[in-house]
Amino acid sequence: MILSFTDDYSFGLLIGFVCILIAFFAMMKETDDLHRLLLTDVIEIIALVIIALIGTDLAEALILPGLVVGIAEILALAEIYIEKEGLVKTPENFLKIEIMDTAPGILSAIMLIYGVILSGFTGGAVAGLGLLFYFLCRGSQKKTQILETISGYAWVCWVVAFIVFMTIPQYWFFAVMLAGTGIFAKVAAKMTIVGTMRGNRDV
Amino acid sequence: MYELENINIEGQVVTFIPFGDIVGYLTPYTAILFIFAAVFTIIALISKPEKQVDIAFGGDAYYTKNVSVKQMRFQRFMAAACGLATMGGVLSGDVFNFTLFTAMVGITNIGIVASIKNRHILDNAYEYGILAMVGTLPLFAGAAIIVATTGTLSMWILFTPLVTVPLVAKLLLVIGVLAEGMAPVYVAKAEITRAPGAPFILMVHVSSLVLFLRVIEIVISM
Amino acid sequence: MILLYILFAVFAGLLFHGIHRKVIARIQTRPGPPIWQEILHVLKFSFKQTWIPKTASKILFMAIVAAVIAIWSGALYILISGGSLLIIFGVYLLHKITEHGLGLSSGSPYGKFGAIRSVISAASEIPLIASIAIIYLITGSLMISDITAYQASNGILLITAFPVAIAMYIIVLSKVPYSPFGIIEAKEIVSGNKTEHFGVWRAGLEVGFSIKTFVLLATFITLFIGAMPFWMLVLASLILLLTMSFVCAVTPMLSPYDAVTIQIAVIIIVIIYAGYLGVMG
Amino acid sequence: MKKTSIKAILAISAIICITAGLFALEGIIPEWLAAAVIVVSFPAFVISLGMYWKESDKEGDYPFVGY
Repeated sequence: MILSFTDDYSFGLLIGFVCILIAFFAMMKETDDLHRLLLTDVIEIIALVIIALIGTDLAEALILPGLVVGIAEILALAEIYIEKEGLVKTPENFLKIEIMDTAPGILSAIMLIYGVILSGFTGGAVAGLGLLFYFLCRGSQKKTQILETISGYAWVCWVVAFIVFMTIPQYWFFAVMLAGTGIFAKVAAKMTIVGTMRGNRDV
Repeated sequence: MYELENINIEGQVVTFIPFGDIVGYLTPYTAILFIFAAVFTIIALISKPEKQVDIAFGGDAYYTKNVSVKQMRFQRFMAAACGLATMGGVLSGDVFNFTLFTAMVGITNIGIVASIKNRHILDNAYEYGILAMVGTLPLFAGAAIIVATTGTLSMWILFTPLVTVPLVAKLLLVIGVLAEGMAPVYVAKAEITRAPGAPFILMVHVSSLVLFLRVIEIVISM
Repeated sequence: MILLYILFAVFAGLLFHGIHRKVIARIQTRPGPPIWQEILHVLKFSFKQTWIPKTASKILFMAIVAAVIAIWSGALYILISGGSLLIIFGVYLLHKITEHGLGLSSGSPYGKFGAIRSVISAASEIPLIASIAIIYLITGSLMISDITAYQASNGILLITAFPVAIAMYIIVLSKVPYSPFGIIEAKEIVSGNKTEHFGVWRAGLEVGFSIKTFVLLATFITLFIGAMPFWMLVLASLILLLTMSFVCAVTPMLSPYDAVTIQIAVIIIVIIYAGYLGVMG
Repeated sequence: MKKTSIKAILAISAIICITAGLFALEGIIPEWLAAAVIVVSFPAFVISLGMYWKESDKEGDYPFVGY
């Protein structure tokens, strides 16, 4: 199957396997722990590439969970790396640009409104970016727990919407709206959390 | 009513849980695995960790290691998550769901061992983590090749003689599960055995072997 | 009916252990204990004062004993009712987990070493499951009833699938007491993972292990020679055990490294055989 | 555990084992169900039997903490 280059899929798969070989060879040669962590990310990406080769809507649905798993693992590993190397010092001077003092309010307001209009995943990403920018510039002394709570409830909305889809499909419109809102709040909240990570003690 | 086409391998379906078009099922074989995983999850939930007896070198003294409550809570949570992921993997009737549950088992396994703040254990937990991450490549690649060649991920269709699954995909799936489940590596890196908390550490082993047994069933049936 | 089978398997298994010890002793020109020694052992252990070590993880310490008995009783039922072979070898691997938990639960360093060694042997035995795949390739079924039916019409698998039989023989051999592969209870680590289980717990373990011995021997006979009346099955298991007693008597206990190496060598033979079968179609 | 509760476990598990076996013989319950029930209750029977014979009322030992 791999040896016939008659179709794009086999050819893509061949390229994928070549990438795998290169990545594994690098993995084998590398001895530094941090570099190996980065290389595993390369390997994750190749896994996603091979899923993407399917080239249908299904691939899109499969990449997302694959990506989530990959990110979760790399976060866990980074945490272990920090712990085992005893890296606790935080950077002192964190990103100082002038625009960050003048523009955040208006920019993030525009993005937030546009995001709400778009709604769904993309809207969430846009609104989240706005909020991220705001918090990145202004900082926040408040606890991020409220954001996490919102994110949790958004997740619940999303799951409930799915259960509605599966059990009572005639209410699909309600479910679509619920899922759209849920994913919007979820993505926005998640991105905002990134914005609050300034290496402060309250994070 | 869902029925497996080939009942020569593990017997007739005992029960199935239709969830949309993804239908989880239990045969006598997977039911035993499921119950086993469930029992050990419950044991991990209700039992306290043991106090490891250790020898102080250079003297005759022995001492016992105590596990702090905070650390025990974390380990217990991870062990429970690991048990749930294992049960999910056993129950799953869809190859991609199975791989996702396997990947989740990998993450929780790292969590169980990494909660102990000991340089040696963390070093080894890190090595496992790298291996588990590398393991997601064959795992997902196996599932992806299956869906690309057969057009489906549902085991109900894959197990029928109508579709042939390429050998490469089967091999990748098995390699992926072996790399995610840590039991084989668990011994090669004996340092990890310094980690106290027997009921939770045992979940590492339970999840690896149970998922391995499940993937054997999947691969033989396909 | 199943209850009677279990009770029979307990006593037959304990008697098998006793005969095993006796034969080993005679080959090594020692008088050896009486053959019912293991039954007496179990009774002795169950009459001893029992508690749980203070360092142990209590629930795990108790539950693991019950788990050993439960999984092998289940395997016995599967064997008798002609269920799936996959289940029996699933139980075989689940037994590894109980061995592991047995050693870890007490907190004793000796038990822990035994537990680690049990996982070492798992690393090499896992691929032996490949031999089950070969049986499936040959007979087209994994149901024990179908496999015996196949043998009735196509000749016994002991001859037609000899390499698989060797692999299974080593699987069973590594689980009998005093086996050269029994690295988990080598004397340099006291009693390995059983060290801290005394009194009732030890008696329970011995009951579980006796069912295990009976089930594994009977599975081998059923799998490679075929169906037979129950008394003949017991007799054939005994003869199989005697061959193993001979092996155990003349071989020293291997070091963990050597044990794993030999098991891996057997796996390679099986895999080559699988390749050969694949090529020949 | 108290002696009485062990006695209770012993009696209950023995009764469950025997009734399941008899019911399966009579065909009241399917054989696999009887097997499942026996698999669960038989270990309880074995262990409680041993504990009934000789269980200490004392606490466990304490770890040896050096000379």
